[in-house]
Amino acid sequence: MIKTTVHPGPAVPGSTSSILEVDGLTKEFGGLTAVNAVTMHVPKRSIVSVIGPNGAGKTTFFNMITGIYAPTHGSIRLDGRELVGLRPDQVTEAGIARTFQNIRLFSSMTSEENIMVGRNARLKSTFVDAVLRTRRFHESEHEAREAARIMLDFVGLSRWRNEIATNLPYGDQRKLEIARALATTPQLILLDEPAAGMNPRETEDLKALIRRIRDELGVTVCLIEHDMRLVMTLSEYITVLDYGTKISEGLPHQVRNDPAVMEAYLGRGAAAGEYGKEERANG
Amino acid sequence: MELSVLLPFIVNVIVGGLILGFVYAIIALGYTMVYGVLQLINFAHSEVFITGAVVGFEVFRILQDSTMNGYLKLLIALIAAMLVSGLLNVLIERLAYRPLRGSPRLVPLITAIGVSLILQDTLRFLEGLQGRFDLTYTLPAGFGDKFCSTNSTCAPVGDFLRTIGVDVQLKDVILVVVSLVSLAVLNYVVNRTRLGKAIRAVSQDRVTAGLMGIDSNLMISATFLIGGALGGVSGVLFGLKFGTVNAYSGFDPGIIAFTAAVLGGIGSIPGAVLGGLLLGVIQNLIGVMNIFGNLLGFANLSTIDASYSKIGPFIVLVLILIFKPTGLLGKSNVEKV
Amino acid sequence: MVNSAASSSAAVHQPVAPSTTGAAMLELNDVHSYYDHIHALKGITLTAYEGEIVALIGGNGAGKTTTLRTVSGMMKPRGGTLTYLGEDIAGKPAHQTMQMGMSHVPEGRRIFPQLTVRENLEVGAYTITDRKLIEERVQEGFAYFPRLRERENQLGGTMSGGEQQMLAIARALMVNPRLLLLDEPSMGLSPLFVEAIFDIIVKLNREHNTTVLLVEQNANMALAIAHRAYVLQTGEMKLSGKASEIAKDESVRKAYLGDD
Amino acid sequence: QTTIKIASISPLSGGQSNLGTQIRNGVQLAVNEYAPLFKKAGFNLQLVPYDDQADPATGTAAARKIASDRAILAVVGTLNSGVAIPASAALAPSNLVMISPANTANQVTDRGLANMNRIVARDDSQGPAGANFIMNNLKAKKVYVLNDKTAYGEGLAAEVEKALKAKGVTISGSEGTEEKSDFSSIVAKIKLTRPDAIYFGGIYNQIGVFIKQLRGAGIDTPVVGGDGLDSSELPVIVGKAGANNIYYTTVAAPLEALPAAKTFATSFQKTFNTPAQGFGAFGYDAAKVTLQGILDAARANGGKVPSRKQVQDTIRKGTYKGLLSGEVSFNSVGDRKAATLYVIKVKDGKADLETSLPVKPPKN
Amino acid sequence: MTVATPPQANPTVRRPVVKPDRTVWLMLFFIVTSVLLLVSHEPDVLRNLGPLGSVLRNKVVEALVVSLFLANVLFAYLWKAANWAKLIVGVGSLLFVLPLAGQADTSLLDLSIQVMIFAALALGLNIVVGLAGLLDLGYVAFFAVGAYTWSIFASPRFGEVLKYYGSNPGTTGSGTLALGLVLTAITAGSMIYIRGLHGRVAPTRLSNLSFLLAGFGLLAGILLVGRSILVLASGSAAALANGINPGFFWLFLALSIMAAAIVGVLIGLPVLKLKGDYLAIITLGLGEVIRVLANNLGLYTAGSQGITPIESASVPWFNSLVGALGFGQDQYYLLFLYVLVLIVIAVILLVNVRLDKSRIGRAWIAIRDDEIAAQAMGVPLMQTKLIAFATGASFAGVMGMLFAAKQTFISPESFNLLQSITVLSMVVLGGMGSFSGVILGAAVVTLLNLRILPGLGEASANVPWIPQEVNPANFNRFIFGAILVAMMLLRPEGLLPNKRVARELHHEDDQEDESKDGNASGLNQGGDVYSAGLATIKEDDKPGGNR
Ligand SMILES: Nc1ncnc2c1ncn2[C@@H]1O[C@H](COP(=O)(O)OP(=O)(O)OP(=O)(O)O)[C@@H](O)[C@H]1O
Ligand SMILES: Nc1ncnc2c1ncn2[C@@H]1O[C@H](COP(=O)(O)OP(=O)(O)OP(=O)(O)O)[C@@H](O)[C@H]1O
Ligand SMILES: CC(C)C[C@H](N)C(=O)O
Ligand SMILES: [Mg+2]
Ligand SMILES: [Mg+2]
Repeated sequence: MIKTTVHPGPAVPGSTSSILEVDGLTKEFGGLTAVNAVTMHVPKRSIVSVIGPNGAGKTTFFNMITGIYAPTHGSIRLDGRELVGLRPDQVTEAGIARTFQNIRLFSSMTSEENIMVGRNARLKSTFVDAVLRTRRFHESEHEAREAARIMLDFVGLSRWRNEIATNLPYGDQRKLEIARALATTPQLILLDEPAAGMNPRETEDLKALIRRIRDELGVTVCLIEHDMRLVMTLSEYITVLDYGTKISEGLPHQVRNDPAVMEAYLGRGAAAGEYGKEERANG
Repeated sequence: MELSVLLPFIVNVIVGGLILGFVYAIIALGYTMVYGVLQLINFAHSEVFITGAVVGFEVFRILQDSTMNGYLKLLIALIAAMLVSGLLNVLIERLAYRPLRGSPRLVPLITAIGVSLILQDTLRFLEGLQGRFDLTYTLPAGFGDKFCSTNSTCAPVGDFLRTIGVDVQLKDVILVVVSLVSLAVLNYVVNRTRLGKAIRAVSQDRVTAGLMGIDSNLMISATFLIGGALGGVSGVLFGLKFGTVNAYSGFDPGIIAFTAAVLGGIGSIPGAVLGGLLLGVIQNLIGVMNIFGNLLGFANLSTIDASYSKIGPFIVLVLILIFKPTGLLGKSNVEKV
Repeated sequence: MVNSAASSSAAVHQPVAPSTTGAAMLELNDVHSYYDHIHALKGITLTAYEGEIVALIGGNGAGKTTTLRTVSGMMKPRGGTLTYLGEDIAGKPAHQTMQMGMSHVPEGRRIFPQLTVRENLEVGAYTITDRKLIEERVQEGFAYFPRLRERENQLGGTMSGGEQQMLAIARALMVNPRLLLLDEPSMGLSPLFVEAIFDIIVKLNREHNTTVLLVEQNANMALAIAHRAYVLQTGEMKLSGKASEIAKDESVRKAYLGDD
Repeated sequence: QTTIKIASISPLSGGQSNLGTQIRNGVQLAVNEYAPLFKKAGFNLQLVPYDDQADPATGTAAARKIASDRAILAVVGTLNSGVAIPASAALAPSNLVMISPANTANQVTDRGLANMNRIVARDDSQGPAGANFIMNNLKAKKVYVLNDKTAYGEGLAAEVEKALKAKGVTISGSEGTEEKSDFSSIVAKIKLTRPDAIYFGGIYNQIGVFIKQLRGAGIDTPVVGGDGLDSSELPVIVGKAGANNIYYTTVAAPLEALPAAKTFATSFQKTFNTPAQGFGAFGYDAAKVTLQGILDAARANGGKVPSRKQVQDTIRKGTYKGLLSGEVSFNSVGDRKAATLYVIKVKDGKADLETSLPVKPPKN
Repeated sequence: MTVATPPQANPTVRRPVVKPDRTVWLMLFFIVTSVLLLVSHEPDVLRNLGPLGSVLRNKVVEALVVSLFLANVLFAYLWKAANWAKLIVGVGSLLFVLPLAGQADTSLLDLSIQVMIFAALALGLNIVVGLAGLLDLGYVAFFAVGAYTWSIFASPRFGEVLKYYGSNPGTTGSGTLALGLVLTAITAGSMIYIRGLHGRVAPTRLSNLSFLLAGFGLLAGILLVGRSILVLASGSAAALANGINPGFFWLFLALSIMAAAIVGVLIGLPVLKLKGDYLAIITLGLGEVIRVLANNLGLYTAGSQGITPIESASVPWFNSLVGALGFGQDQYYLLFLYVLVLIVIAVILLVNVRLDKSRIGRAWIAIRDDEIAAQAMGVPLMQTKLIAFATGASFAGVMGMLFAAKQTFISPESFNLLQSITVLSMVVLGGMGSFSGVILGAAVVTLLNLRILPGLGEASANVPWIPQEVNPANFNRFIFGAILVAMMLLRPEGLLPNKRVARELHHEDDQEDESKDGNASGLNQGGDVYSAGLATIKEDDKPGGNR
């Protein structure tokens, strides 16, 4: 496999330490190379985006980072620690949390319980503790419940606390997934199309939420989105994939004006400014 | 031991296993069809196919004294068994499974077990009324004969088989032919026809199939009809091959056949056939393991006798599934994460 | 409440104003729908005339999806009347309404994961028996979304989110429906394809006179191509009118279009 | 009028219900026959049938239940030795006598329970009898021994094998199988090893299918079995053509040979609309022993209802004549003192007496 | 034009259902059923009751009385009543009335033990199936393991085994013991080391291989140790002709739990990767494998002949106590087992409840709902499933041992597939995931099989107009099957459904009749009670990491 590294080096000018370093990551499905030697470094406490046309390999890229797919080649390091070969739960324990493109909440649990599961990995109590109801058990339970309360508050879903998760409106389910992921106290959170199914107004709220995740919780955010308004205003750095290959990366305005990106992804008129809004409505 | 004795022995064991395998395969298809569309292990299928065997028995008994051609009798038996088993299967689905659409899947599983128990006692009762319990097939003359052993006008194939000492009987040939024909027909229906595609769509997502204009209840009924009819065929073949059935004799082969379906990959028609054949052969090979143990001088192998042949399939299944978690020819569920 | 049925001023993409004097194709009158005990539709009244694009907008959980599901027969309304082509279809199961010329792109795509792309399309044409016609339509779908042609034999379940969305739309178009129900067709699609989808909707509407009931979060674009629009909120119809007027409405802009 | 009940335990549903029902029916016939006698003695006689589903746990539960019903004075059962062993243990504390019409395993009486009796031979006499027949009459030098992996079949086959080995006969194969339909691998092995005779410890519906396939493969080797083969169904299953060269040991003379048996067979057929088989006759005999014992005990008790202990002791001590299987009396552990083992030969689908030999249990 | 404000969906308000206080009813019911139970088992009293006596003597009535009496406990649990009343009813019925009735009718004790054994099995299987969503059709295997663990040692079998090793020592001696111990220590040590290593760095093929190798080494070491101990101890074969000292009973209570748990892990390791019905059929097969092994390893298990007699613990003070209370000598051990089983099931229930509301319980439900999401939330799949398997197995193991002690005879026939299926039906019938439900399910099915059906057969046996052929005794399976079907059709969520499952039932992939009842319950995908029979990810894209 030829490694085509487009823009190596630190991502955002000025920031030096990367929390996630992905190098030459490749995934082949039979004859199809879904992700092709992608290199990407995510600076600590940044908000970065991965964009690209449908089927470009973005979700697959996330799936490899979180251990759901084993990469064909390449390495993934979180804070210097190699992640390739770890199971998904180990990756989570190492500090990466994620949401899914198709929402995957635990359908028989309430919102609160969903988040408590997210907290599981961080709890100290064991099987024996649970049976004997030791102090450690009670502390753990308290911690989990507390985490759920805080996270529900954080994403603004407190009123849904005891509702079955899958009964929530779509947009709220997305937020709940984020809360659940945050409950694992990650260093890095991967969001796969968090704004899908949200109207522009809700997307605005989401944008604020993502900023707070970084600012208040100090969690690095990496997201996949097709909503360019969100991507361009939120991300500090953008990587663009097409047919599995990185075709561009850089600051939002750089990427937006990159002809390769326009050609492959944004389409006509995209460079003009904010995408999709006025041009049509005002027509 | 000389090769001239050993070779036919091995060949016979394998051929016997293959024939057994065809029986399993065609039973397995009944499970696979229903499993495919409802994700339900239809425990009642073993009784559905035994019902077919019972119908076949009755047809042969009624036609015992008629001078009708033996093949015609067989055809009548097959058709009658297909009809009865097929309709029985549809009826079971209507009464016992359909009201439970949407329940957790274990719920219809338990009803399936319940239906299976009901049918066992019912069959036994019905036959018991006539003073019968074990039903012994009396086949049309010539059916059970050795492959052209008495007749001087032997087909060359028969001669050949005889010289190498293979015990194939006419009914075995019939069994294989009928199985192959049913398999081919089924494969065509499921993969090539509009009906087949609709059934597959229903099996994957009933609601969305509805959005395509497909009546999912109708398709499920059709599936049960086809599965039951296959059960009927397998029942008659089972009776033909082994001679005797009773109300309870479906259970064991039913389990093995379902294992075959799983081994081949649930939902896959060629998989079920492959699984059935494989298990038939393996069962027979394990059954003769002690002979090889004796010949080769492995004491440990010699203790593996016929009583292990029952669990052979499961051990093979474990070994294979460890390496191919979705069976030999099973398609993995490709859920996009 | 604005409730003008007539539509005179057309948006950019719609050269021909549909006739609204003809009979309504779809009429919902005070429809109520439930999920168990959740009262999701609390008396929805809505009309779609032949050849119209009607947009349904509203926030999360407003009941847009539920409305489409009720129309297509995926769920049965517990109250109100539901007429399609002059026939009462309340309680008719989906497979029957589909045979009456409807087509529904459901929320969440719902591709058949174990069927190939081509088989997915063929199943979409279940109500058609003419093999030649089916093949024609498959090619049409491929023309709309070349990616599908590339992946003709890939299993539906392994396609990417956006690719599945394309497939779901192409599948719904296989029958050349009279009434097309679209539930967030642009979801998960890249900007290029979002445009393509809207172009296709307009084209169908223009060339085949297809009536479209369109649910979109991308309300700006939806209102741009729709003739009329309804605004839903927590299961109730809050507003209805010409799309262009709705698009200008201050409260709507604030609540759904993200203007501050 | 006081009610006296006897109970039967046998599998009435499930795969062995055919045999279990035979036992129950045999008992019922005896009860019908004895009801007038009991009436005369001032008792109302009833049978309560229990289903053990051939499962030891179910059988034990049934036994405990029976023990709690004080009107029940005796039990006839069971079909399977595996059920008889725990069931009799559960009945023992309440001195409830049990007469087995079918259980041949040694352990059934070897435990020395006061309440457990049987009217059938033990496997350690049935086994050697079969073995002797194989050596002396069939003159076999090489024998293939099979069993059905149940307590009965495996125990019997082990006895046969022991006896054969002791006499220096070669055992060319010895194995068990639970298979009920497909015997092709075993048939192939037999074809390969060419034994002079085959012994199969098991029950007719399995062995019958085996013999059918054996004959179908062109092997005419004699097949020998135990009381499990004693059924009129056997030749039907094997089929007329192949039903040759089959022998089995049993304690009941062939039904046709006895005038009493003829009456029994007709009334059985008339009452239950199915032909009587060996176990029906055994059930009938066991019930007759039981009922006669109760009557005797009642007489000894001055015409009053006897206690269970009295019934238990009376039966162990008594001698009963005129049964289908001859005279019955028990030794100290409840084995039938002197039984005749008949060797039956099936030829052209007809069962005929081949030889008979007297057998005695090890203790006396 | 009304202005739309951002939607404010309200969570559905759940009105708390006010249950009426039923203390009086509960006590009344308790007294009436207790009296009925006691009276119906006192023949002397019955005789004096005239027609009422003969009604009570009817076997169906009797079975009903027993069932109603047991329902006391259920009502004490379900009804709202004063706590003292619940306590009186619970303790009173289980510790006083039932043993008292058992004195007159020992079969009641047997029945109650059987009910509790099955209840424990159902609770164990409930963890595996109901909580963790792993369909296990071979559950009875663990029951067998527990039963045999005790039976082999507490019966003449042990002497036989020792005798065998005494006469076939091979080259085994004390040297072998030393070798075995060293091998065990080394391999166990390295396994622990490698595991620790895997916690820190990603496993490589080499490290996995060495782990596997060490595993085999460990197995060999343990076998060597076991063998040499047997050979060395063979001298005392004669002394142990009737099995080990029953005093070891208590030790074996722990050992049977461990043995079953270990077998659970061993079976689980290779197969728990599989999903849904693949797992179901494999566990079914492995259950059969264990039964066939028991049938074939004649030296240890006596094969089809079965092991008998099996000892039970004998506690002198308990015996003298119950002796003083007027129980017969032959009832001592049953009564002892009754009390013991009662304690064990109480412990099991406690463990269940505690696990359910804990980290591990949530993890089980999470993997049942969505394996991938659970894993992404940091739930280790294999480990969590293995714990479920081992926990479930250990319940079966301990009850297997008590079962063996109660029966005094066990043979492989008692551990067939039908038993596994019966336990499964108890779980589903009672209400998957609900503890009170599965206990009720166990009680109902056991009562049906051991009381009500036989009672029907008995009651109708001497009714002249019912011919023998259609005597219900001949239709035990039919009736049982019909009841299963009927109950499932009437109450698919189970008798006492778990709230969680009941909720889910209404969000199932039920794509069917919602159009009929105006209820699109089926539109949510996923969330099945056990994971679909299909692997989630293509084989060639194994999840990262090696298990
Ligand atoms: N299991 C698989 N087998 C075969 N092909 C696959 C598989 N998973 C993904 N692909 C293909 O790999 C490519 C990348 O898919 P991926 O889901 O990563 O795209 P994506 O960038 O997330 O697209 P979208 O924006 O549409 O979600 C797609 O063309 C898809 O069809
Ligand atoms: N399958 C379901 N089970 C229970 N409640 C549901 C279900 N689907 C939707 N609901 C509820 O019904 C109401 C209407 O939901 P609907 O999906 O129709 O909204 P929507 O307008 O399509 O929202 P979105 O923009 O999020 O798709 C919401 O309160 C939602 O929580
Ligand atoms: C022949 C069998 C049905 C009974 C056998 N004699 C036994 O003891 O179990
Ligand atoms: Mg994606
Ligand atoms: Mg929606």
